[in-house]
Amino acid sequence: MNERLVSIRNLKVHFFTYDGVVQALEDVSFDIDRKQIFGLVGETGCGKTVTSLTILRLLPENAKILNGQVAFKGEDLLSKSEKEMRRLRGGSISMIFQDPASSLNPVFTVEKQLLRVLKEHSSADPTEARRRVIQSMEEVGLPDPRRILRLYSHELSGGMQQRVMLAASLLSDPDLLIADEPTSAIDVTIQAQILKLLRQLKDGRGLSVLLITHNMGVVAETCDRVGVMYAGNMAEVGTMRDVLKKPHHPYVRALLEAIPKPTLLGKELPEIKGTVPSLLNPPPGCRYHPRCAYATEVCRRPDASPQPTALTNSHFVSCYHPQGD
Amino acid sequence: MAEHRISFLLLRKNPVSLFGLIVITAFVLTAALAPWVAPYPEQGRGVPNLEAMFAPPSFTHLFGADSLGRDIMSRIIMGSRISLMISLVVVVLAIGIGMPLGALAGYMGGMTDEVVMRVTDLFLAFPSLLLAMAIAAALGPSLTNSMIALAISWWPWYTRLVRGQSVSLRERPFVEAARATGVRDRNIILRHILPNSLSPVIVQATVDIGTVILAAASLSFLGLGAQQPTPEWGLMVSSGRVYIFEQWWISGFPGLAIFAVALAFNLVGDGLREALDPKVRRSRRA
Amino acid sequence: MSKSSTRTRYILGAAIIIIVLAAAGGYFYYASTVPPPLPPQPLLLKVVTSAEFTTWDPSAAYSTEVFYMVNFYEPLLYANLPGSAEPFRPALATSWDVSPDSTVWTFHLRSGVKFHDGEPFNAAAVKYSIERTTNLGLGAAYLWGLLDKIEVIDELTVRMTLKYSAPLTRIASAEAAAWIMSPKSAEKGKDWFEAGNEAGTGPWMLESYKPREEVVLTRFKDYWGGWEPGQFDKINIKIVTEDVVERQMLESGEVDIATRVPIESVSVLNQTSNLIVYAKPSFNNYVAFLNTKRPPLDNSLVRQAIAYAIPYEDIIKVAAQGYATQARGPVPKGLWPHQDSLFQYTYNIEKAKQLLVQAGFPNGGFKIVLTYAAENPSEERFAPLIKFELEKLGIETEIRGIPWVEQWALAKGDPANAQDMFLLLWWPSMNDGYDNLYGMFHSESTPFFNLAYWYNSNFDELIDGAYAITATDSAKANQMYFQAQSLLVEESPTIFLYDAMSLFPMTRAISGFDSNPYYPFTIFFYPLKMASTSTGLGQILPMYMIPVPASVYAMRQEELLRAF
Amino acid sequence: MEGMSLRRREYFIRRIILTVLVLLGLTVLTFILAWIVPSDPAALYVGPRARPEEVAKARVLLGLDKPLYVQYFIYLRDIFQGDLGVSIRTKRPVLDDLRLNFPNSLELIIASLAIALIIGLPLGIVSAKRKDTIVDHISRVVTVAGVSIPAFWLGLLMQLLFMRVLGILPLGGRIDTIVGMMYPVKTITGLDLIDSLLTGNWPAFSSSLQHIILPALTLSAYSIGLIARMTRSTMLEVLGENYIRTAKAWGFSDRVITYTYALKNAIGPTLTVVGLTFAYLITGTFYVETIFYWPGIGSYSALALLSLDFPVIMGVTLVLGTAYVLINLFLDLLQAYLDPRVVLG
Repeated sequence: MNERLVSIRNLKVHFFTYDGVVQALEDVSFDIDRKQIFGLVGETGCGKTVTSLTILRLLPENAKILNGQVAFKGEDLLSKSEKEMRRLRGGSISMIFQDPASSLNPVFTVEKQLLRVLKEHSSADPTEARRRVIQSMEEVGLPDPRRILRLYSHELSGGMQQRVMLAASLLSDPDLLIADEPTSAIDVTIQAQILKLLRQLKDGRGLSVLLITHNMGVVAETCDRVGVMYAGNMAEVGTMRDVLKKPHHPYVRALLEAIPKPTLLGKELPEIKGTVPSLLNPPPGCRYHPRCAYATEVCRRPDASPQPTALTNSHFVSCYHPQGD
Repeated sequence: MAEHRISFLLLRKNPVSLFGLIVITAFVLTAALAPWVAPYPEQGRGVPNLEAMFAPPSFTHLFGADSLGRDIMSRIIMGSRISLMISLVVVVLAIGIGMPLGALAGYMGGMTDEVVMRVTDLFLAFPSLLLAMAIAAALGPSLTNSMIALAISWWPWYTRLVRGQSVSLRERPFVEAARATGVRDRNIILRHILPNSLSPVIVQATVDIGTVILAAASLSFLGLGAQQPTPEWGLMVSSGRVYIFEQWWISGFPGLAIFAVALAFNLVGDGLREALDPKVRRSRRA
Repeated sequence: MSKSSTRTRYILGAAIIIIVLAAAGGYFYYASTVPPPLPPQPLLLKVVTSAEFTTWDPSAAYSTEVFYMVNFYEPLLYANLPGSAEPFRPALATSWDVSPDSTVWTFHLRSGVKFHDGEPFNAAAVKYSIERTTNLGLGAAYLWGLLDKIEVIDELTVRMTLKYSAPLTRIASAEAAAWIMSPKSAEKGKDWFEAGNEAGTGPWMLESYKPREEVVLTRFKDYWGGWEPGQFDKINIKIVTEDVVERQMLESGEVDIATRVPIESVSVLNQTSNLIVYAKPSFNNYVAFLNTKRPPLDNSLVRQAIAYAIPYEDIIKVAAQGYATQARGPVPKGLWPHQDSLFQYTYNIEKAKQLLVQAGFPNGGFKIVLTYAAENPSEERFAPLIKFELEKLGIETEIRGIPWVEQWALAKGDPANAQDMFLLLWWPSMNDGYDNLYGMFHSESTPFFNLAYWYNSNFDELIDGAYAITATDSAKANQMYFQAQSLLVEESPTIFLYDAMSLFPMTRAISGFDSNPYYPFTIFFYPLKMASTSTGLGQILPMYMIPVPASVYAMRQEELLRAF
Repeated sequence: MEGMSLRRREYFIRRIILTVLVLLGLTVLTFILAWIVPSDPAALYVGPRARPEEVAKARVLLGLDKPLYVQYFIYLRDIFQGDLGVSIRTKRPVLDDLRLNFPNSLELIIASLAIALIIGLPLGIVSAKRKDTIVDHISRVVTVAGVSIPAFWLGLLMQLLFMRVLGILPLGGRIDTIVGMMYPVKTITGLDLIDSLLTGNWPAFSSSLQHIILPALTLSAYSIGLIARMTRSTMLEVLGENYIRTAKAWGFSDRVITYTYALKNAIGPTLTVVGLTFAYLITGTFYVETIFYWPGIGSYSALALLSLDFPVIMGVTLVLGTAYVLINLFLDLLQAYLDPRVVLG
């Protein structure tokens, strides 16, 4: 049953800073189904992390959600109370981060931190809680959990720290796991193990994962569906095969061409001219138009940023001149 | 220098530091124009006026008169010149000694760094005001000696500050580049290291001027600083202490002046520190 | 978070609450209930002073500790108030007779007197005490320089032979170096005394001593003078360094007697219903030595000009709030040989300017250094007055307030680089003005107290001669003293500022108080009585205090003199 | 806890050696100070009315004729034997005076530090949590005011207000004269408040309490400012860390995040601030004890400064300096012990 778990519609988020208003997200929409790994891809600063934090409503004080809704299991998270949101966080939605070393509290042992999660979300007595913690640690492949429990985070390797984070997030059997660049801070050999682990959890537990990354290789290897973002816009959404094999959005196509492939050996690497626009005063209409070879007058109109148009029932692109066959 | 324009902007936005800025300007102006601003400059300097002995605050003497009938407001105004002079001399001396030492230690590293920093640690491992008191007492109580004492116990703060700066600056590419192109160490320190460690020094100096005024007043209160009849604020509070119950204004107003000026410098220093701290600039409230 | 840390947090919280409750409970318990009435309490006198012990040895005591010593120890005889019929009254000696040439003095001692350590008082004790003082040669021992030998005639008679004729009664009744101590205790040596012990015959014994905090005296039961009802049983003396604090303790009722209050508060204290400040004449006087060894002050015309430029009235008003009279020569009024008809400089800035013109300094144009003792609040108050008056003559004055030890050390150095003007508070250590004239103006090999460095042989012969014949031919002595002091005023090596009064603030409830200028910086507690027993010990004094009206007005001199 | 890991013990030893070096440096500093004193120590030692030959005798006795470095070693040997010289004013060994006055100052400093912590810590935490709100601005002005107010002036105002105008608190001193006489406090720890509490001597306890409130409040003003400011900046830093974001992502309640998760991280830097406040508490006693005539080391030293009683000035500088250095050493070691991360210096 592939029914919808998360559906995000026309999300608009702005940040108010001394330097001016950063228009971080503009009209972002996409869905995540159960038992599915959805990859959210884009260059740094395109709004991937802001989107994830908006789902969990963990945005800093100077951010404001101006528009859009975030439906999770049919309920709109944006209208929930802080108390309800707190029960969700670490409950049915949990999150792991990029740099595991600094994401664990340095002055508490692993045991104290994991038991704390359970204490917040369940009324299990100490022995029951300890059992579930050890079980969860074993599930994420941590060797000799009892020894690790007594250690502090600085006494663990990067990979082990990330596994502890994973163990913590699985404690209360979440439906959705948000993973914000989980492997970028870890060396490559461990990276593959973590990604394999995510896939096992998806199949084993029916867990949905929102995987945020800037690495197309990780997407190809792990994700079922993909959404490519550019400067706060959702350029293209579709199955992994749709987007990677048959990209229609000019930016996505240029992005995929720029990835060094064996076939390009010896040739000059193609690149996208121009730079990522500053979000303090982004270009009107489609934000890619200044760098887009196919940009026309309509792309520049301020009030009409391109809406997602369906290429197939699962492949959408937000562009007035989609390319490809 | 866009950075300083922004910090000034931030300073203006933060109302509390703005208040500090206004008080400081008033203080500096009063000090500069003291003889012309003071209603009775002669009494400010110390000439007694026995008719007005212990006169309470009134229109002729806004802050009242002291035990020799001298107008306290004029004494405070003339005293502002002394307080400003003390704090500027001490801070400039402290920077003059501390900054080059710090830059040298930070940049050179190795033995010089070890020696300079151990001596600095020795001074800093020790309440600086206690050291100042001991030196002032040893040299003999006078205004100049208290300034020397304060400068001797203040320079280590700048050495440590600038050393930290220059250690981090040393690795920066533009310094590496300068060294690579054969620029002599001395010039690197003068033209690169020192100017770049200026902004934290400015913040520290702003706060320090307030603290030095407080410290100098404390020394005078204990009789180690200015001598009669100099209108030094600490001395005025101390000599008014005997009359605190009947004639509270003799100690009251000079103490208020010390408090206001020290508060102003601390507020502006705080505002500057916050303004120059990059993390703060981005996360203002919605 | 494991269970243990939350448990510790609860325990910590509970502990804090308990302590706060205990403190609050204690406060309310104390404030609400007056403790059960105790058995009839001893009559306690509460005193506050800044006097501390620099030494406990009666032979060496010469500084602030005399405040306590006069109550522990007794001399052979006491000097009466100036101008009273009999100059002296018996103490440990009942009577004394002197040979015609006043070189041999015989004292008949009082019988039945005991020391605090139980030993009997006798001639041997007198001989032992005086010889111990002269041998140690500390403090005021130099007074006994004229003693040739001392013999015990019998149990209660002692004879002293002098090297030359002199009024020995004045020395035997001096404030210091004339006390008689118990030989048995004194044998234990100086360290025994310095550990905080006394062995006198006086009306008060030491009960307890906390350095820098508190001295408690209690009655010496078998004191030869006996005790009357109403006299005190115990005296608690608090030591405090600040005069403003002494005043507040007096006002808040924490003490009955204070010794030093800020001069400006005297008028306010006099207005409070339960307090009074007695102003008694004293032999303390303020002088300003001029450095006669350093130009331009080596020129007597310049010195006279300065003498005319001194604002005597203003100084008295600022430094003594009127509780003083302008000095007439170095010997204060009431002390022999004070000269009523001696010339007295007055403030006359025009005459000062003329004198400077004559002296060759038409508009001054030179700088002088003035030093005063930082501990002396009066000098600190009037020093600026001198500075700004001399400024009118074009003389620039640098004021330096330094501790007495330093001020004196500087002055005793080489006059060439010593100070120009030296402010000094002087008081005689002997009941004879000769001590002032000799101490301050007699020629000296190395500077000691003649800090004008003014050496005049004619002046020396006049005063030494007069002193020798004081006992035999006082009229001639007085005439010689007049000549000597006129010479002083003419040459004006020193400016005579004012004779200060001693101030004794206390509650009106105390009766029997009197102060004798021959015994400065002391209070004899024996004659005191508490008129009404309202502030007896039994009742705890409420901690609040009646707020005194803040109005202050300048006191005219006549009104002040009426105050005591 | 399994034995200290080697690296941490190494850190402790290095830290202790450094402290010993600093203390030696301190003795050199005080020795130099004693040396540049203008007046001649021998003359001072013998007293004002001494004759020149007595001064010469004292000069030899004090070893002032020997070369400088020998004098320094004599000075060092004396210190180890507890001989800090004799006070010119009180004629008693400096160490005895200090030992006599020390408990009173200690009690005042502990009371002030307690007040500073009780007021400073929450102020810092609250203003960090509610950054840039009205609460933050007010508390910032209060803390900066605390740091800028001259302690001696504040003391006078306190006396004027509470003693003269309201008349509800005593002027100063340790305890009320009569209560002190009738209900003497049996010394156990030397701290009157605690001794009277332990012996259930209520009148003495409440009188001591009444007498300590004003001086402790005056002395704590600076520390309140310092602790509040430092706690605020430390908390701000900690609240910005990633593990706090993780805690939020795992749904921890605000109270847990602030008071357990974040606070334990802030303990370390706060301890160093407490060490720093001791510097101001120690020098602060000089004025506060003088104004409230509190018989502690502060008033004793202030008097010594006024009367240029050099043996005392040098002795006090040495003793208070050493106390300050040792307190900071203790706090550093405590911090290293508490913080598992600390492996290196």
